[in-house]
Amino acid sequence: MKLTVIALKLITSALVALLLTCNVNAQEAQLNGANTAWVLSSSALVLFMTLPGLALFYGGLVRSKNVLSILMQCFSIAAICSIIWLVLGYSLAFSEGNGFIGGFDKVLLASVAKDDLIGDIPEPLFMLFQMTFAVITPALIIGGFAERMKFSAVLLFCSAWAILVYAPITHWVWGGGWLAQLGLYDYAGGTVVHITAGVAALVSAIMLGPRKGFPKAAMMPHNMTMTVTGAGMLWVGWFGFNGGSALAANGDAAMAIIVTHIAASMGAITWAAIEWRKFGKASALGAVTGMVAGLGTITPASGFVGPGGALVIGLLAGIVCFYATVYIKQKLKIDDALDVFPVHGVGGILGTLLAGIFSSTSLGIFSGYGYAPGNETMLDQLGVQALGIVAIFSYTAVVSWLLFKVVAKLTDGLRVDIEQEVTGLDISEHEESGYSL
Amino acid sequence: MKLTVIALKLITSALVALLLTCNVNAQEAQLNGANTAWVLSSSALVLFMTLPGLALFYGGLVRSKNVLSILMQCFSIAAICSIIWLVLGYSLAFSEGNGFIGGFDKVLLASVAKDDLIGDIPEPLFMLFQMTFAVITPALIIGGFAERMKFSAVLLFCSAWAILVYAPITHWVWGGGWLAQLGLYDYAGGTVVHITAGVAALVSAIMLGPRKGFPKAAMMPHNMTMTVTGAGMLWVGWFGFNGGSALAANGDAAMAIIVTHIAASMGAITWAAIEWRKFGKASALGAVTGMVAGLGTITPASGFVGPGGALVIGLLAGIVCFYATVYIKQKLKIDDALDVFPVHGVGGILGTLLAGIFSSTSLGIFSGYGYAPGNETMLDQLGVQALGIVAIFSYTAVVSWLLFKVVAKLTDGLRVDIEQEVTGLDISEHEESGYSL
Amino acid sequence: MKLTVIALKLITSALVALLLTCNVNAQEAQLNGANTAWVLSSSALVLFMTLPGLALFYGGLVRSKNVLSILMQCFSIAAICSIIWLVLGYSLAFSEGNGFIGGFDKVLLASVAKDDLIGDIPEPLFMLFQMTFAVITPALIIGGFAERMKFSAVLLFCSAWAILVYAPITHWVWGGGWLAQLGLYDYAGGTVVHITAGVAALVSAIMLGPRKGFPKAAMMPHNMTMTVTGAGMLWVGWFGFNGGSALAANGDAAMAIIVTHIAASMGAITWAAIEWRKFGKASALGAVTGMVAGLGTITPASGFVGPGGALVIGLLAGIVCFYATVYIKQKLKIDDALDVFPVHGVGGILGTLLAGIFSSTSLGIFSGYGYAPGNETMLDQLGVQALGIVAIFSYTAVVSWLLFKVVAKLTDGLRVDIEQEVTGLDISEHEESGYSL
Amino acid sequence: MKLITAIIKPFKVDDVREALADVGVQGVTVSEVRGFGRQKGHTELYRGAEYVVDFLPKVKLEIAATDECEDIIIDAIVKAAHTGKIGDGKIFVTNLEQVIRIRTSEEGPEAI
Amino acid sequence: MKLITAIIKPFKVDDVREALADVGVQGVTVSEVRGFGRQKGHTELYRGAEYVVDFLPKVKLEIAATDECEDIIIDAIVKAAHTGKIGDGKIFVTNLEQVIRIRTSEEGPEAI
Amino acid sequence: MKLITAIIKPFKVDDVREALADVGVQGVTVSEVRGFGRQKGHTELYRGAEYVVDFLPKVKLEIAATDECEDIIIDAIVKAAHTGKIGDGKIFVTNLEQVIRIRTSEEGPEAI
Ligand SMILES: Nc1ncnc2c1ncn2[C@@H]1O[C@H](COP(=O)(O)OP(=O)(O)O)[C@@H](O)[C@H]1O
Ligand SMILES: Nc1ncnc2c1ncn2[C@@H]1O[C@H](COP(=O)(O)OP(=O)(O)O)[C@@H](O)[C@H]1O
Ligand SMILES: Nc1ncnc2c1ncn2[C@@H]1O[C@H](COP(=O)(O)OP(=O)(O)O)[C@@H](O)[C@H]1O
Repeated sequence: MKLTVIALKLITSALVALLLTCNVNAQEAQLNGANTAWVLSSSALVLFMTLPGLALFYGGLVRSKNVLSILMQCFSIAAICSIIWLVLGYSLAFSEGNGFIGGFDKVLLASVAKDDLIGDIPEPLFMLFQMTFAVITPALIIGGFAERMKFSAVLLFCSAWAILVYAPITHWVWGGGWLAQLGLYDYAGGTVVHITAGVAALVSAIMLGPRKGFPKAAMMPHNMTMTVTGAGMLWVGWFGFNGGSALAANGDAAMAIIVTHIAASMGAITWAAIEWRKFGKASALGAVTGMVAGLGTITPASGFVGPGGALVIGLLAGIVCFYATVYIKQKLKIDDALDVFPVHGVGGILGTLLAGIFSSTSLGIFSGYGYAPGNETMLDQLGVQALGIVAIFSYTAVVSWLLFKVVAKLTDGLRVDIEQEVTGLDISEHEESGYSL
Repeated sequence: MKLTVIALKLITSALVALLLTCNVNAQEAQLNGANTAWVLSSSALVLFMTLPGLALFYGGLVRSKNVLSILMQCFSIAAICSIIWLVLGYSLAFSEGNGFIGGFDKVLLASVAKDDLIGDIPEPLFMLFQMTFAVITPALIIGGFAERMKFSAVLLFCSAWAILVYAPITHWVWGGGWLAQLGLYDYAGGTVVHITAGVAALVSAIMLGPRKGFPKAAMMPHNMTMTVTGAGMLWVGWFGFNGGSALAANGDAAMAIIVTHIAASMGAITWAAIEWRKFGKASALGAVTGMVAGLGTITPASGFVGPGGALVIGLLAGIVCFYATVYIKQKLKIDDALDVFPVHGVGGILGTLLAGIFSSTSLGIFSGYGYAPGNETMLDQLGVQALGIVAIFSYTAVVSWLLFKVVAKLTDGLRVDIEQEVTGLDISEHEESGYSL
Repeated sequence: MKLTVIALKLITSALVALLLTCNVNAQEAQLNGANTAWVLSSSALVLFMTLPGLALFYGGLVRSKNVLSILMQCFSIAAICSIIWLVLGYSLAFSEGNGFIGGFDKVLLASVAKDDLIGDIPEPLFMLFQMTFAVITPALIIGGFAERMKFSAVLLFCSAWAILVYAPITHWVWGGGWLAQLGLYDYAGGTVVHITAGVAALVSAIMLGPRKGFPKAAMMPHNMTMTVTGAGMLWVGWFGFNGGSALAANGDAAMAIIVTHIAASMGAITWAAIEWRKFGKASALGAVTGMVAGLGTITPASGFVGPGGALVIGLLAGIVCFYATVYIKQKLKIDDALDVFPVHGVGGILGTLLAGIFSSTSLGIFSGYGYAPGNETMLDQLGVQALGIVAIFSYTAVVSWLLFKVVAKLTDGLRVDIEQEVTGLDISEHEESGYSL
Repeated sequence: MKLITAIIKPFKVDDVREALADVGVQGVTVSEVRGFGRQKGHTELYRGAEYVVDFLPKVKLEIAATDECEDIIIDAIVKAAHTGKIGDGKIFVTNLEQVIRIRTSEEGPEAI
Repeated sequence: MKLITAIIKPFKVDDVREALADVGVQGVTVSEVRGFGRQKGHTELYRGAEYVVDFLPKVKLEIAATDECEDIIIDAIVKAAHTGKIGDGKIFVTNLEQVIRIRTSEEGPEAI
Repeated sequence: MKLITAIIKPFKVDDVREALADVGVQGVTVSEVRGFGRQKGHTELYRGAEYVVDFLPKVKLEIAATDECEDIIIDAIVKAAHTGKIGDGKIFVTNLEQVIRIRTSEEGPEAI
């Protein structure tokens, strides 16, 4: 009996020790270091998409005399929107609030400790990862008004837009807002990033009017090697954009990257193939444009679809964005200078819809991983997707339009004068030159 | 007694809880998130090597009028070979089959679920990581036939090659095929990547004949800053190439990167030093070429050798690849335009052999981490290495030769006509120009 | 009773099994794979800062005829200092020794096994991560003597400097040396990297004298797009530089990156804003210079301060480094060609001091995470910071000066002759040209 | 025959080319040059300092013409290139002794 | 003395330089120009549209020569630069009043 | 009037421009050219081989001048561009029949 008791005591104390250990393990397990490691890397990858990725992609497309204006705008927007995100944007997007907008709790990360978690990663990391999205979205817009807008107007518009358009819509979709509650599927920013940026660019192009010479003069890229370099960086960085949106280092992240990669590939091939059929040659610009179209289009769908779906999504991205570009530039004669709307806007819309289709689990080899909870049929999911698109398109268009009106007042017109435009923004707005080789 | 029983019951139920917990842990532990995080990052790094790394490295070396053709070929191959990998290549390389070729089980990842594991990482991730290798290998070949091959022929050749050369050889070496069974040491692709690409490039150079003007005219790089930029990206990306091949975030990965880095450094120093002695000056092109030679050479050895071995491997890479380049271009007058064979092919052969030497654990400060199971002496290991080299060299040479023959029929000759060559492939094959500064 | 005994036995053996399991877990837990994954990625990011990041940032700033000399110097230093680090530097910095210098135990990693740990990551990984710092620091110096120093002198100086300046100072601060013991706060290299490099550059500029034409001729950047590209890479890579210095994938790393990012943003905005006020325009060069100033300045503080502190640090970095640049170049007429001292040196000093202030936990929204153990008041901490700055500044200045004297003897003068300088170092030192577009 | 060389502002190139086409000029050879003259260059910023870049990008047009066409061409250029601001550029006329078309070996006015 | 200016197709530059060397020409000054003429430019693709780029890259050679050499040089150029296709280019000859070699201050034919 | 064309070494451009300003020249047009002549080109390394690059970067200055100024200008250029080493370059003088200032339509010497 004594033995039993002693044995019991021993066992019990061992157990307690074990339980303690496991307890500690359990507590530690709340921070998932692996997921943290991957999202840290992803944050670097997404920043890389803007700097220098997007800057180079866009910079190569303009004429030599405006290349620095593009780089400078990307850089400045990155800097300013990061500060805005810290001071206001993150809180409006991701703190408790109502269905339309968050509150002020997280202004300057005031209520966030270094080790607070969101899910199983540190909240500062989540804020950082999201910051890189808040930076690239306004930077995408500049393609619409490239080569003619005043630098002061660019900064004012993008700053205000980050607060009044980007932050609320992020709240709607990712911050627990009304679209999130309806089960809108937007894995990594088809609506939040690409539709908003595309629509703002379109509005800007209409409001500013075309560049001098458009559409008669051919305004060819001044440095395609720069554009292709940027495109490569975008492709690589997108691994972090879509893969990092899993917020975990697991099969979800891997599959999100695979479908991203496949859609990019199909988009590139499709665009180049259309060119080949239509003009007898396939261009590098065509391939990289198709690639970006594929990437933009898969973005909202990337966590919900499988590789079969990605093949179709990339194919459709190439076709639809190609013809959208031709339609807007050649037919409507809208000088969305770097085709932001037809590539990102249209791609974002298309991808958001296709996410509603290819998330279906009953499409055989084209199946995805299921609809959002609450949506039972494809029609349910598609309905939510369509609603999200319409709401975000309209809200962005109206607020962007208003913002341009206000900024135009403040800066005495949005455009530089004709002599400055002809001289180029590098000299006239920044007093420097891109090259002196 | 009652107490004892109650105690026992308590303890037992506590134990069951604990066991359950540990069980869950054990099951979770099957997915190693940390390794997953590292291989995710590595996949981005390896893609980065091709886009834009290799594209820029090669692009800077050709003449200005052909720069986009290089970038476009890299991009298109990346896109097409990714699709091929998903549709066929991965299955042929990595599904069950015989010693020579895999089967069709994994076509389109049909039989692979998102959370299936290979080792302790998700299988989709493994497929993704390998996809980035399947992309860069055919892209390396284009240096051999640069500045003169039809774009249609490039695409046909590389697509077929990815299926008929790359996939089977990957199966032989990494997919459990006959060379794997013999214990061939190829950590990250000395045979699978560098020998295959180098040999194919050599075959292409012989079959296409030299560029107009070779060897009399000096065909200097049009943009060395681009080449050096690409070289830097290759160096960084190679951390993922060799380090990621550990498929784990541990000391193996770290040591693989150290030896990679050291071999790159020694290769660069050695090549530049030879130039300094021979010509009185050391060039940036020399340094980066030596660096790539060092990287290619350490690749097969990177998981098996220590830092001492890496010093020697890098040194030999610099010397051997330097003289191989001179020999092939100046003596044999073979216009392997960007020296793919002397750098990658010869480097791959050299490194595969040296892996058999410096994996020895009895070389003092030059020791590595031991031979493959089954190989007991250095001779054993070297024998397997030599056999692997010969087999892969021959197979690649023969199949590449046949493929060029077939493609030449399909595209009515492999080369563009002389006027197109003189005009440059950018205009004649892609209707665009690299620069208009 | 028997039952009890059997039960006890069963339980006990179960327990033993459990304990073994947990034990194994515990041992395995010593290697933290997640932290390892993040530091592996960080190592790639930091190498990326040098190659091609810094190389491009600096390369774009010089005149076209010297661009390859910059790229070549960065590359060669990367290669040579990596070898030095393996052979000697790491051991001198991080093996046991006295307060001033380490020993020779870790020469060639002799006493380090692949799986040895430092903290919870593999020691080879720690050595690798530190190697990337040992590479970028001497590479930063070249901006001081750009466009006029002999390549042989560059190599000799930087090699010796890596051993005689960088390794010991690293030991003082991070290797358990006397400054570490005093509790100097230098999270990621404000003193070790930026002050040492800045001071060496200043010494070099004074000793070599100005470039021909300075200060009358405007020596404008030949390729601002290259500089901005490099700047973007530096920004991204700095995530690994400061974030990786946490040596862990957790909230510390995330917060270090946030403050880094915020300081970079504020630095860029501030510099551009000063230009705008002073000259009526803001330049891209101004923005990226301010960004680098912000990054250099936050570096020593990045693990100790919060986002509020980072805002102030970035702001001060922009202001102080701007006026330091003007003062040194325009007033003192010292031709520190690429302004290494006013940006990195001054930034490093400023940041090291500010780390002593904003690490305070009692500054409200500007609070940080506390002083070093042993330092109780802000004055305590500031005292140590000032002492560290003075010691490192003086030691670096004296040894660098001596080294230049010795090297000048060995290479028969530090400068190329005037005709070579006028022709440009690319042709005269490396026999190649940057561009032939 | 005459060789008419015009140095003009870059952004006027398209207008001048059109004007030349309108008066029947079929061939022009164009090159990028840097001009120094009465017109002041722009300023450029460089890290806390402002520099005046004194050269200006200009475009040089060279047109071989028959003697009869000289005046018409000069007129066309002056009109199209004129902004009235300093730096509009110059036209130089030199005598052209011979013109040969390489393709056909034609000589003189037919070769223009 | 004469100043012979030839506008030729870029890929013919090496051939022409050799031909000139063969007839004893020791110096040439070369520059890149853009040519507009009867030859049509190539098309370039830009996102769904095709543009005709109407200028063509050409190379301009300038050769100072003695009067006696004029014909030999013109012949050499015509032969070497000729492809028979439109766009082969032109040769312009102007009178050269004076030539000075900066190094020696030599003047006239010896300075060439 | 005369058109004075000087081909000089690139690193002498600033000196020559100053010298011209000193003698009252108000306008110059400058372009980059490649020179072939007696001066040998530099060597370039390319992966185990050394090539001679036979062209040399040179700068071409064009100055329209009145007949009176011709000699002063030539003198100024020769002095400023002279190094005494082979490759210093040449000065060519041709007759200029007419100069027009586009801004004002002034003609002849006033237009210079
Ligand atoms: N004497 C000259 N010789 C050669 N080129 C000249 C001369 N004067 C002016 N130029 C060219 O004409 C351009 C315009 O001249 P500038 O004096 O600035 O104004 P404007 O044409 O109104 O007189 C200059 O940039 C230069 O290229
Ligand atoms: N009248 C002209 N003045 C100056 N350059 C001309 C003239 N006509 C032609 N050129 C130059 O000669 C080149 C060839 O002329 P083009 O009319 O295309 O063919 P071809 O040489 O066969 O007559 C043009 O691209 C242009 O550079
Ligand atoms: N006959 C010529 N015609 C046109 N340009 C010439 C001629 N001879 C020389 N040049 C130009 O002058 C430059 C210098 O000539 P070169 O023979 O090298 O030396 P030098 O000026 O000392 O005689 C050459 O690079 C070339 O640009």
